[in-house]
Amino acid sequence: LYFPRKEYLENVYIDEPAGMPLLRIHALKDSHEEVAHFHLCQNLIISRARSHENNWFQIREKKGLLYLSKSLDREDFNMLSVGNWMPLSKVMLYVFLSSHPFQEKECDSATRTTVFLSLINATAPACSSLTARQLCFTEMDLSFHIKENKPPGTFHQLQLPSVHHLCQNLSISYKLLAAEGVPFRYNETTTGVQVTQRLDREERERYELIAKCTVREGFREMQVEVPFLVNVLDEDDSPPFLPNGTDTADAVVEFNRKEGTVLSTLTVYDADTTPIYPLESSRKKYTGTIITDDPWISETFRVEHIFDEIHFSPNGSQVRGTRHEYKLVLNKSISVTEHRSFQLDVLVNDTEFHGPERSVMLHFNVSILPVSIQFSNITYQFTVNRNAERFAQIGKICIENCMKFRGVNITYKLLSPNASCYPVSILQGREDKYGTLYVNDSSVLCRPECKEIQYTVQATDKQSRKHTKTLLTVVLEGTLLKKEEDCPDSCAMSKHRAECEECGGLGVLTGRCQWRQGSGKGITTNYSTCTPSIKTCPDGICDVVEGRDPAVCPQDCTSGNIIGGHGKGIGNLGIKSGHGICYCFPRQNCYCEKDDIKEQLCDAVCK
Amino acid sequence: LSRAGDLMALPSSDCVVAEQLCLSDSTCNATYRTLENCALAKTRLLSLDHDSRVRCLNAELDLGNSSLLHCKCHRRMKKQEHCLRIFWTVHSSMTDGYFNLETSPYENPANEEHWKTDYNKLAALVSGSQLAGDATNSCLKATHVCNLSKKCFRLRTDYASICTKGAGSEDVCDRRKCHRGLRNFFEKVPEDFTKRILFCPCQDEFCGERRRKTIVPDCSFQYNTKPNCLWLLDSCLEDHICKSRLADFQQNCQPVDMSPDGCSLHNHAACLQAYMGMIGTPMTPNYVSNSSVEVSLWCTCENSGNQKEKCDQILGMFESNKCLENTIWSQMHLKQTALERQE
Amino acid sequence: SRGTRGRNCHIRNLMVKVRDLGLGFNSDEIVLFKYCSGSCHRARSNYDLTLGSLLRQQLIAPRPQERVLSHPCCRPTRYEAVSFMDVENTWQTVEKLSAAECSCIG
Amino acid sequence: SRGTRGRNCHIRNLMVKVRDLGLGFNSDEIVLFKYCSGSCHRARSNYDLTLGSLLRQQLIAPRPQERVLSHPCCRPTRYEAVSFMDVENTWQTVEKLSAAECSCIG
Repeated sequence: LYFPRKEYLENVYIDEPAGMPLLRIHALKDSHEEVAHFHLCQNLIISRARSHENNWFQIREKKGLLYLSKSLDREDFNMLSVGNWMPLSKVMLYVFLSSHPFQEKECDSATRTTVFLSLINATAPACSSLTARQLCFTEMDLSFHIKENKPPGTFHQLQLPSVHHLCQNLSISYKLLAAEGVPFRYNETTTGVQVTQRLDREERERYELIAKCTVREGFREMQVEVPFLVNVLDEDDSPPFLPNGTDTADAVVEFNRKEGTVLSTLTVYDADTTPIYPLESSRKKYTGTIITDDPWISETFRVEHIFDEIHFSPNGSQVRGTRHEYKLVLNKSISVTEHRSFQLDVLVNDTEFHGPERSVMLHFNVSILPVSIQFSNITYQFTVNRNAERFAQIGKICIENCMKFRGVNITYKLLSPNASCYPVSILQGREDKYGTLYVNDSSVLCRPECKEIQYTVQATDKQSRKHTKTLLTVVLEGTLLKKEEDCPDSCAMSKHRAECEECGGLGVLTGRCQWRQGSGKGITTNYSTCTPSIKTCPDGICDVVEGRDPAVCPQDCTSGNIIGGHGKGIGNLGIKSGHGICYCFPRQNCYCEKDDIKEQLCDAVCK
Repeated sequence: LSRAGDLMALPSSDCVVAEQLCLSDSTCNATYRTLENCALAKTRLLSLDHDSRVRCLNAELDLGNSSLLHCKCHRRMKKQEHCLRIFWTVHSSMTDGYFNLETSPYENPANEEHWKTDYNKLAALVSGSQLAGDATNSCLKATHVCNLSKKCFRLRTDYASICTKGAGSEDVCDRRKCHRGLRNFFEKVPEDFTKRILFCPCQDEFCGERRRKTIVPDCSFQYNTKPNCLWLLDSCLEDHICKSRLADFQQNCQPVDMSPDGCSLHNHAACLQAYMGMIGTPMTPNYVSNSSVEVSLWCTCENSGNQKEKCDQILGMFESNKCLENTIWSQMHLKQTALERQE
Repeated sequence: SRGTRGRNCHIRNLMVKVRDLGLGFNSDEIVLFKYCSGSCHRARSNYDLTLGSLLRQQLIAPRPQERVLSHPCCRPTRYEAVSFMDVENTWQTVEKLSAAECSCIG
Repeated sequence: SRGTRGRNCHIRNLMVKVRDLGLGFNSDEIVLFKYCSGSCHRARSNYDLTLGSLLRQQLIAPRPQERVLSHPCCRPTRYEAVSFMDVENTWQTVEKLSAAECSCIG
């Protein structure tokens, strides 16, 4: 048994006679043989201020008719509305439902609906003074919910019991306006509205009818119409099905071998709705399990399930359903040497559906290709200017297809050459797929005997220990420039083009810093600044070489204060945008300000 | 019928005072302790067995009409959260699980003292100065006036700097601190300033965007995906302040079809205050775009299953609430009639 | 005589357009900028008296860009951030922009 | 080009006759007087940039004796006393006469 509404509203005036009918409440059946018993359990709840024993209202156990058992006088009204400064006092009653006569302790567990009674501090108005709307309907919106697949039954009475009781001289008649073939019928004599057949939500989940009321008093006739809505409650009565019959998909693993990679996705539909809230309960409703007894497969793969609402329109009306997506995901990174193919089955089960075919089997054709760890056949050669300073970035090295790899950890190493010249080293950032060659010892660059240096580069896959080698030649060129006096050790400290291009600094390639002339007004990413190499700094990335020393490229790496109009970079690192010229004092502040600042050399305060 | 007799039925005072009075009386003290356990059990979603349910109900009856039952809280009182906890302790068990809370724990706005503010003086200062620039943008003008009031300026900067920290880079802002900053702003700054900043009438989308961005929605309002409104409601009801603001909003912005202004209480000031009270809670509302005055919550009723009606009700409190809509329109002095607004 | 020394170190307010702050932000908002101004004559120590005397006797003659101060300076001892919306209606916050308190320090 | 900014705030020494200290002591001794000098350009904050900009735009035009500083000041952060015997062979000690440490403050 269940109520077709969560709450009812009704007005109660003072001095209405005991026995006065107030409200007719209906119950609908879950199964034919059930018989409804209505009961009022707890006290009267007075608009949350406090509760009070219920001396005034009772309900007919079989008919569900709420009536006044004792007239409400002015004193009762005042007592019930103490501490509630609202103009009218609202009291609440719980009506409980059971399929057998009631025992008191059942009040907690039984199904219930709430009745809001507005106590009005005046006697009932004369029928002639009421509008058609007040005579025909209360403030309550006529909206009901009916479970699908349940037996038919009456769920509402249009006629207001109190009006019918008091205004016998008026003729009040109702009609239910609805499209053809709608499963509802209005009974003229009882003014009851009945659902005439079992509903199927998957066919239609919402009915919008109109309740029309005609009031006749002598020659006068008044009409009023209000919407009459029925929502159909869903029950898990539909099995999962495949949208276009596809239950198989390929899942290829080649370069992307990283844990968490989504290899392939298959979709399952369900005509039923799936509530997302509370989350946990909806997750458990639909399961997706890998069917295998190979431990390697269950360790290496997992299935992730998400769902969202879609709409079906079986016969023109829109009905909510659910699209379930099952993703085959790598549960751990796969070694480069792994190489096999097999079919992986996933059993999707609608746990709450009790009919046949409650589950569907999905098939993923998995093929794991091996990948080779090798340098493409070229040997590497880089030229380095003898005036380059420490942390100058020379170039990048990586194996074939390196940029495509995910979840494969290749480390690069320079094997020390036999000669004594050893200016270059290699570094690799945590997320980098390549090695970065940089000048590590600039003093070697000045020694004339060091001209051309041969290195061996080794790349090793951490997981499989497989490795490969190639040759690297570093050629030193260029004539040595004179070292300028009192130059700062960081290019970023220079504020003007002149002082910038006169000096060197950590990370310079040719012995001199480079001036990047900005453009644009206000705060812009293209701010002016002095840099060891415009190509790598500032580029919004604090790369592994720049990260080694704050003086190399503070524009990309500073996490300190930036004074003046600016915008910080990703992770609050570096200067993404700046106003005018940005310059930095490594390990201290950075500044972004307009160039037209002729420092007051000695303003009035000196003296 | 109140068993403990009329326990010091004082005029409605604030709940903190009422609690102290009750605790100093042995009977009331015992009753209050029972209610505290009932409230605690409820927050832990423990289902009460029949006897404890009866014990809780009787405890409420035993309170009779002691000042605890009619006590209220003030929006700008010092121990607001403590006061609200007491209120919900006393009113917890009656309508559990029912989200139409109706009775607001907050003092009726009419009896709240209204600040003497220097708004007009500062507004004149702004209008008089040629610094103010574009006078047609009323949101900008309201901001100028705020920026000239020490308190408004400082508390606005406080919430804005908290809510924008982490913006632009991928780390996410601290929503809880941002919400506290916003609540601080709307509670401590006189309404003369906050009402005009939040409900400024706009002629164009540029002004509308400033209005929409006032509460730094990226941090205080939006998530990357829209949660279900039922989840939003639950996270509100678990938090005393949000639950109280929601009760206040439901009471003061209660829509009624048959009343001319669409409101049951016809108190636009109280409705505005209640709406602003929602800002900085898990159910923070905001303008939906820069070209309309419609407001909404950041949630959806998709995937609500059989609870779609209840979910629509939650969203409907903000999206299709005639009382709230009329209140906002009237604050913006846009005297168009409702008809004009339909076009 | 009185007043030639000028008022003691104190905080002053100025209504300023954000554009005029000179930080490159493009915003129509105006903000209250507070700065410190005034003399710190009363806070001088023996060091200051001596330094003042040596400067007057030109026993110390600082080069143009060399700053030598013979008195504490009137500076902010607490700062305030300022937040505003720029012309793209993006919130911006500038840390330590305005003085919150002034006094003679150093 | 380089170095026009002048050296950062640092401590400087000067051998000085006690008489030239200007404090009225009559002594033949000479003492080491240390003082602070140099630029605090690197320690400026948003407040200083803004104040500098407003001063340049003359939106703030301080009266002659009104001191407005748009950068921190290079001042002692620790002092030293100096003792000596005057011409009557009486020991004299002057507190906080010489700088012991300098930095940009305020």
